[in-house]
Amino acid sequence: MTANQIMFILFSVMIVTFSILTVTSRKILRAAVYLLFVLVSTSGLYFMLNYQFLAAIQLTLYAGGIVVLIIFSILLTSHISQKFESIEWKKSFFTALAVIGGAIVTIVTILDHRFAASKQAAAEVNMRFIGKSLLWTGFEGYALPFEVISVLLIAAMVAAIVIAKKSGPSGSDSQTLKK
Amino acid sequence: MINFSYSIWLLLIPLMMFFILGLAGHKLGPRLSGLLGTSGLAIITMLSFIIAYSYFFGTPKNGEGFKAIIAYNITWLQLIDNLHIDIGVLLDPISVMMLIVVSTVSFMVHIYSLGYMKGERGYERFFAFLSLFTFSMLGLVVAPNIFQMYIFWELVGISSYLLIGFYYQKPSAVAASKKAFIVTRFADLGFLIGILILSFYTKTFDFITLTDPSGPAIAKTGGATFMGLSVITWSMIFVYMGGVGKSAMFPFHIWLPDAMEGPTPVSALIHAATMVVAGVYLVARLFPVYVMASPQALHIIAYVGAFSSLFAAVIACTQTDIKRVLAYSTMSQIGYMMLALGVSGYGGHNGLGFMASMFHLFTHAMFKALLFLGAGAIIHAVHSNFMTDMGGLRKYLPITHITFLIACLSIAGVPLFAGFFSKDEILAAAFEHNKFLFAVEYAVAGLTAFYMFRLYFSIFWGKETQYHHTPHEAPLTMTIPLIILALGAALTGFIPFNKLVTSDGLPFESHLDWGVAVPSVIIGLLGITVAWAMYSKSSNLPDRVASAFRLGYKWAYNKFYMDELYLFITKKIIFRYISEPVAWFDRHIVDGTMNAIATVTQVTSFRIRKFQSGQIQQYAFVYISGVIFLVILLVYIWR
Amino acid sequence: MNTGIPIQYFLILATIMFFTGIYGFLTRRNLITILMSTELILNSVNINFMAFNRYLFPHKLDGMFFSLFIIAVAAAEAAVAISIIINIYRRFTTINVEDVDEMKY
Amino acid sequence: MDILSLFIIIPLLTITGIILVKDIRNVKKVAAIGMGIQLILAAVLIFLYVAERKGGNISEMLFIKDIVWFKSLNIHYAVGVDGISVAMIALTSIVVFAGIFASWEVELLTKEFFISLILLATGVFGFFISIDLFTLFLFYELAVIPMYLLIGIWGSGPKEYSAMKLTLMLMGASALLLVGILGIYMHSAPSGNQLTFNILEIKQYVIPITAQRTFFPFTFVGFGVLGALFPFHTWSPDGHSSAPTAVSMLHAGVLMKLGGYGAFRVAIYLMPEAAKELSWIFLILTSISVVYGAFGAIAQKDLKYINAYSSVSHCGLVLFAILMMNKTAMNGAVIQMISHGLMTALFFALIGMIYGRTHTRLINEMGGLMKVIPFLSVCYVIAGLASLGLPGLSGFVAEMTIFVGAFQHPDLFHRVVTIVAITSIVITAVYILRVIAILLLGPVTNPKYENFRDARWYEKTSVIALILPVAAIGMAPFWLSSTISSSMQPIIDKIMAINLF
Amino acid sequence: MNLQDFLLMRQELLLTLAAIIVLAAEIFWNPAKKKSVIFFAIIIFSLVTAAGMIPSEDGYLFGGMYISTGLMRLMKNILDIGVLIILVQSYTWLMKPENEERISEYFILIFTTLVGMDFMISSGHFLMFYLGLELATIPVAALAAFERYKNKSAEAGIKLILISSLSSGVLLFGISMIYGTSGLLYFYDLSKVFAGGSLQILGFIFFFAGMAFKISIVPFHLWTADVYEGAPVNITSFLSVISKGAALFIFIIVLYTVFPVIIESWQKTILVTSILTMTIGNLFAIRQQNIKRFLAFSSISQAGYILLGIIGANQAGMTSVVYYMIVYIFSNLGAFGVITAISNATGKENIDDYNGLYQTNPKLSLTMTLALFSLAGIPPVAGFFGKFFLFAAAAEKGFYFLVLIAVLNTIISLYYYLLVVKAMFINKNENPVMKFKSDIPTRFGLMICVLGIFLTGFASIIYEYIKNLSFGI
Repeated sequence: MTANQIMFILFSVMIVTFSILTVTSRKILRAAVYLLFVLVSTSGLYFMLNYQFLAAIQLTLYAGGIVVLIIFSILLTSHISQKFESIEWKKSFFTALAVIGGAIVTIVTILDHRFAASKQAAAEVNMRFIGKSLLWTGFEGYALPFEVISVLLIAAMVAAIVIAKKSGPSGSDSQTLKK
Repeated sequence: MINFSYSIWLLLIPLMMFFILGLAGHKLGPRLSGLLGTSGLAIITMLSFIIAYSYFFGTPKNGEGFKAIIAYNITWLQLIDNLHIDIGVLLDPISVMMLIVVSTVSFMVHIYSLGYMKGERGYERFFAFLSLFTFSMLGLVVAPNIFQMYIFWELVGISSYLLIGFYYQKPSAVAASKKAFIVTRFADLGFLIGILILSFYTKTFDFITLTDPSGPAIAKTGGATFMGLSVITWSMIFVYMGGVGKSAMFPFHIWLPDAMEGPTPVSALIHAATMVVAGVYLVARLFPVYVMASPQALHIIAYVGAFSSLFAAVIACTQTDIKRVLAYSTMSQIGYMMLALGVSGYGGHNGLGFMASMFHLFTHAMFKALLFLGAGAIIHAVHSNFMTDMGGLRKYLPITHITFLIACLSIAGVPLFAGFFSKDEILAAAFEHNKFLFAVEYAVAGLTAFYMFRLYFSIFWGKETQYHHTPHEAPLTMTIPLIILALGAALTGFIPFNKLVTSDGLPFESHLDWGVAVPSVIIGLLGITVAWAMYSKSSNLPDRVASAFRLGYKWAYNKFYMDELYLFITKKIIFRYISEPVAWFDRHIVDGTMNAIATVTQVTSFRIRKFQSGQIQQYAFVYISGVIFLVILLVYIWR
Repeated sequence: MNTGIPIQYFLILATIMFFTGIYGFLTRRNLITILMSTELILNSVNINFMAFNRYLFPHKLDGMFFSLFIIAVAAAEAAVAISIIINIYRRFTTINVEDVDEMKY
Repeated sequence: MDILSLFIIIPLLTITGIILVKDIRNVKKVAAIGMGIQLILAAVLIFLYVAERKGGNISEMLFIKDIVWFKSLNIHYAVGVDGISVAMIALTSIVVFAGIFASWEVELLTKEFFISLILLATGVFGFFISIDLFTLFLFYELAVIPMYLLIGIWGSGPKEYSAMKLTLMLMGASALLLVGILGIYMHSAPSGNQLTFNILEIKQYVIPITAQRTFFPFTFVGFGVLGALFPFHTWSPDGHSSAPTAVSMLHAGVLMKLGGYGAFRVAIYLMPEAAKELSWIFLILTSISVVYGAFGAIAQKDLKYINAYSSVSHCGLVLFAILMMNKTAMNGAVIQMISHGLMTALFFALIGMIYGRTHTRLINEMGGLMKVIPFLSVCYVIAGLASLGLPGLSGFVAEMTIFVGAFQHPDLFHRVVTIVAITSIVITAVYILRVIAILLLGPVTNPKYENFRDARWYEKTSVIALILPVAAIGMAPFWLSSTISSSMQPIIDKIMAINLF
Repeated sequence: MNLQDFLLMRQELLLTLAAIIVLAAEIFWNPAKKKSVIFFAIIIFSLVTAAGMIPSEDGYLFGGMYISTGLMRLMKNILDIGVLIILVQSYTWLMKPENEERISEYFILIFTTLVGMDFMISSGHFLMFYLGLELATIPVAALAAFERYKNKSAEAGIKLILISSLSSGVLLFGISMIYGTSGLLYFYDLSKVFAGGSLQILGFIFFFAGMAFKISIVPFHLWTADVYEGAPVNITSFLSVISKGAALFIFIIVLYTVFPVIIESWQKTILVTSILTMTIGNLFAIRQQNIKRFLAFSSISQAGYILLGIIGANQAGMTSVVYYMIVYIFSNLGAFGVITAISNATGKENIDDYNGLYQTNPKLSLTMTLALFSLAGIPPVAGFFGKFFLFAAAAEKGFYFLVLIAVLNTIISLYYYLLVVKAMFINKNENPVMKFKSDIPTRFGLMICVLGIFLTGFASIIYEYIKNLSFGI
């Protein structure tokens, strides 16, 4: 067993375990922490695959940004100590059945496929190349998506503000408490 | 050759009269309408006589007998290249004879009605309908093809319907008219099917082609068969079914007695003299086909005729409504004519039955119209139809009495009166062909004499009845037709029918067969004597006789329960067991299915509403299941 | 590939993660945990892209860029979702998903 | 402007006129004038048609106007008429004209009523002049849909149920028809050639037999439902009984004819092989229709129900005759359409007028009307007599043509079903006379009836407009028959060309 | 970037610019005159719409990531017109005091959403497609939750965003498989190397599910009714018309250009799902009481019909789909316009409330009737033509069975459309919607819809124009 294989097993066990814990844990904050573990382990996989840039992004944006956002919102909306009621066995059973069925079908299909390994040399993944690609407007350049995502982020920001901002004087905060 | 094309006016004049009187009658007023109608008929009668004269005496014969002449013909409706409905005028001995009968009787009835119907509501309407009837009947008579005959056949049916139901506010009249139309319509169904079968095999409607011995109808006899009879025979049986209906033969006779609900002149015209003999005329018209291509059908005709005549005569003996007695008598006499046709052969002396039938048709028209008109005069005088309300009327109604007596003598076959000659020819023809039927007819002859004189004695003799107001003789407009018809009833027996109206158009020699005539006269006289004994004075003899044959009398009095049988079939079977179930089936099964489709949709819609539970996770579950399902379906099952 | 790990392993891992995320989505009661489940789903997709890119098409960076953008979109999506969730909390005073079913049938 | 398009334009102009009229009372006058012009136009069309034929023009359709509409699908606005269409157009104009006068007393939402009614008429006119399957179908649906509002708003009884049922069943039929038409279109030319919706072009090509087998039932049933084919006729009794007078008239008089017309113009004409193969099924169904409708009518108590079932019977005869696929029977079918259209419209008009006076349609509650309203009663009798096939009125001509034609069919089965169908003439007589006896004759049952007024002028106009052609056809059928017959020739040629017999 | 390139991308660029201008206006405008932003934004948007109509050449940018063809520009123009109508119809609603605080946000979100759709339509690469899709979805969720003070609105927002994130996860999983089996993400290149193995089909189905969510194809539709009911009426019409239309359009483009190899698979998929979609949509629509919910299910079944145009994979199919979208936009916006007007005037949204509407508001009733008839496919209005062409396209490839199912479904749909018509014309009501006069923008919007409903059908030029731009496999 090579070091790579050991690493892979380690990460994958972590990912699977914490994923399952994320979706089953009965304490919400713990779930968030498990999610963090999953995301961190995933970034480990990226490192393993030699995509350091993305791994870094994963760590900062995903693990750092989104999880923190989630934890904030948990704090806003939930009691930390609150434990969820356990799920109806029927619901979890049927869901598990469907999900496991789906997973099996998908995995079987994947295993059925013969992937042809690339014979071409791997491109070097460095910041220079990434930066160039992101600003390149020609074939295989990502300038346009880059611009579009900025619009998307602005829109999301506006959207979040529209929903979340307190109403002004003429708004209907008076109605807020009325359910 | 004489040009007969003017004969189309025979049809046009009454049609015009119908429209004028029907559309503008209420503007013209009763008096003018009546006169207009009657004068129209006068012209027609004149035309008929002219035509008859020139046909029988104006055409050169050259030993070939009378030929059928197509006097007028236009295509009315083209159906197939070789099948088309024409409207035209065919003149041959029987149609010309019928023209005389129809126009004369109709004319008489018109004149009679001027007086009889005076003051009735709907006087104009009455004359309009009479014109319609005359038009239809003449059209039927002169029809050169079987389809025209069918058309006018239907038209006389509707005229009959309208005239029977003339007193439309009287429920019994309404019911009777309806019954008459539907029963004959049912028979006409057979007629139509017969026509269709006939035309399918012969590709023609034309009478001349049909009756041509070398034509398709007769020469093709050996063709297709069905149940042992040739298709032509079947078609002729079906055609005869129409005749049975219109001529009130058993078992379609039930409408005729009820039809007496109509005004009496109508009974005289339609239900005695003209329309009801249409069946006889139809058979006579197609006689060569019957004789040569379908003898079996002819047998049926003979037996149906004989049975009907006996059956009706028996019933007639028990009825008390004078018009009903006359109606059954009519049925009986038509049975005679049918029988005569049924036992007749073709050509020369073999065709004696044919000639006798036509002869009897002619004389019967005279005396039966006379009887009905006489009865009308009586009813007019006493305001009752029942002979129990009458008696001793000879003092009050002398002219009616005499004319009525002449008619009775004539129908009873007393020598020298018209009925004697014609009936004797029939008996002679029957004697030659079928002894059994001959015996039946002898019995009928006796019964006829009995019930006619039962009628006569009960009305004019018998007990002295008290009337609300003294009966008085009818006005001139009514008595003149009586007198004219009485002349006819007395004298027409001397017309040499064997020279004029024969099965093949050629004259033949025939003599009175005394061997047949004498016994029949004796039987007739016997009947008269019995009637005289029972009814000339008021006595309890009739009741005693009736109770002696209680069961038979009861059955005969109730017309052998034929009406009840029909009622059962129509009300119970058709209405209760067919129509109502059909209506129910339609509402609940057929329509129910359609509604059920709608209901099932609604119910399904309600049942599946749980899918839309409002739960996001349930939505997502369906979503994921959908994906997995599609993957399994498309990747693994259905490739 | 050089590491001695067949690509299928990555794919299986990603698939398991994907369906685990779906399981979470379908069963968790709290809206925020549902949101967390969607992050798992997206993450699994990223693993797919990265593995494919590295193993099969290493001469280009399509997969990597795709993942990059997925992460950005996920952030935006999470932001909006969380703002709506907070609004839900204001309106319903709960973020239990089963209580958010005013509209149905 | 070609004369045929005027048949669509004039109703549309009339509708515009109605919308623009300020005074509600003038609405009906505008409608009457518009439809009067339409009637005159129909007369002009007949005249032009006859003149053209006299002039030796032997093309199948006359006055063809063909405008490309949707080029890529080869959809055209194509109109043209042969003798049959001309006859149907004349029928429609008469019935619509009479219908306007029959609804003279509509009070509720007068404007909307006449707009819907004329819209309906527009659809019918368009249908009859179309020779393009697409426009044909368009006008067909256009004719059906105003019915919903007409019955739903101005009807009586369970009007909402009836209106919905009628609309859904008829649109269901048009759904089948749509499949049929698309099927025809997709097989309308040899592969590689431009597909076409034009009937005249499709008929020159023999649609492959397998396609015919699939699409003939769709097309025939699609049209058949409108022609009250058993067992899809149940919209008819409910629909008719709930509909206002003029709508019943138009519907039974004209709209049901769309079914028969379409059945032979599209189903039989374009797919004769399949028609021949499958005709036995539909012959059985139609002969059931004929007899069953008649029996059904006997047991009814509501005047409109009686007439609706009678229509089922008579329209069944139309489809029956069409399926015989010979010239005479199909001739008869067309005459029957016209005849039934006129007399059933007459019936419904009279029923509406009687209902307007007695406020009931149950025959058992009425009696002796002949004495109090003689004009209407006599007209009712005439309608009845026409219906039971009295010679001298149109019904007889139609029925006899059908029966004689059908009975000439060389196949025994066809002759047997013909005999089954013929029995209907007796049953018809039974229910017609039953109604006349109960309703019109006998003593006056209700003293209130003595105060009734006989027909008003507009009622008379309506009724006479219908009776005249009934009598005219009945007495002089030759010109109509020969016009139809010569127009039937191309259809017969097509049937003969494939060697059916 | 030269003028040529600008012309190619003008719709997206100008829209983005418009969004930024409105954003600037929000910041710099005098707070007292906030309401005039409405007119300002609408005018800007109409200018953008007009600019979209300028003819230009076909072409591509960014190495094929952005494609612009005549059909795409046409589709964008159609969407622009639709949005313009919606904006006009929103006028009354925006003028309400509780909304006037957020007028400019409303426009920004609408504009950015539209930018997303435009990019999605013009995408030549799965990444662009994905970004466009998300851009077209995320702001809409916020719009659905726009009425913060309403429970239903919030619920609509959360349902939309959660299901959409799930579905984008599924979609991405599918795209990853497509990428993994082909190594390409450009549409044009992909179509040449696509082979059609099991995994590719699996990838396609995951992708399909992600799209189906947007189009609300059964069984991926369940969010639709709830979101439609909860969202503000304008957003409902936006979702049902614009959002769905854009997704359908790109769906057909992707199917035709990327997946021609596995045509049999996707035809089967569409066969199954379209039958389900039509039938389930109709069955649910029958028993709805809320008119928005009712139109939600009706729009689901409409999507089912549109799938018939796609399944044939022929030029006629694409033409008929685009054509039907035009028809559908006018019809549905007509219906929603009436609903908006009544909702704004009275707050009533139940079908029962429409009883006797004709007595009080005949013009609104007539508009509604026309719109519903058009949706039901009744001549002479445009819906008839649209449906006919859709069915003809399916029939051309022999899908007669599907056509039969579809036409039978139109009968069910006719039934429930007639229920509304019946409510308006026939049913009696003690307490009908009072007589009111709608304001000019509303009337203007409805007028455009009515004109569109009539003219789109008769004017064959529209159909022929689309036909020239369309293509099949």
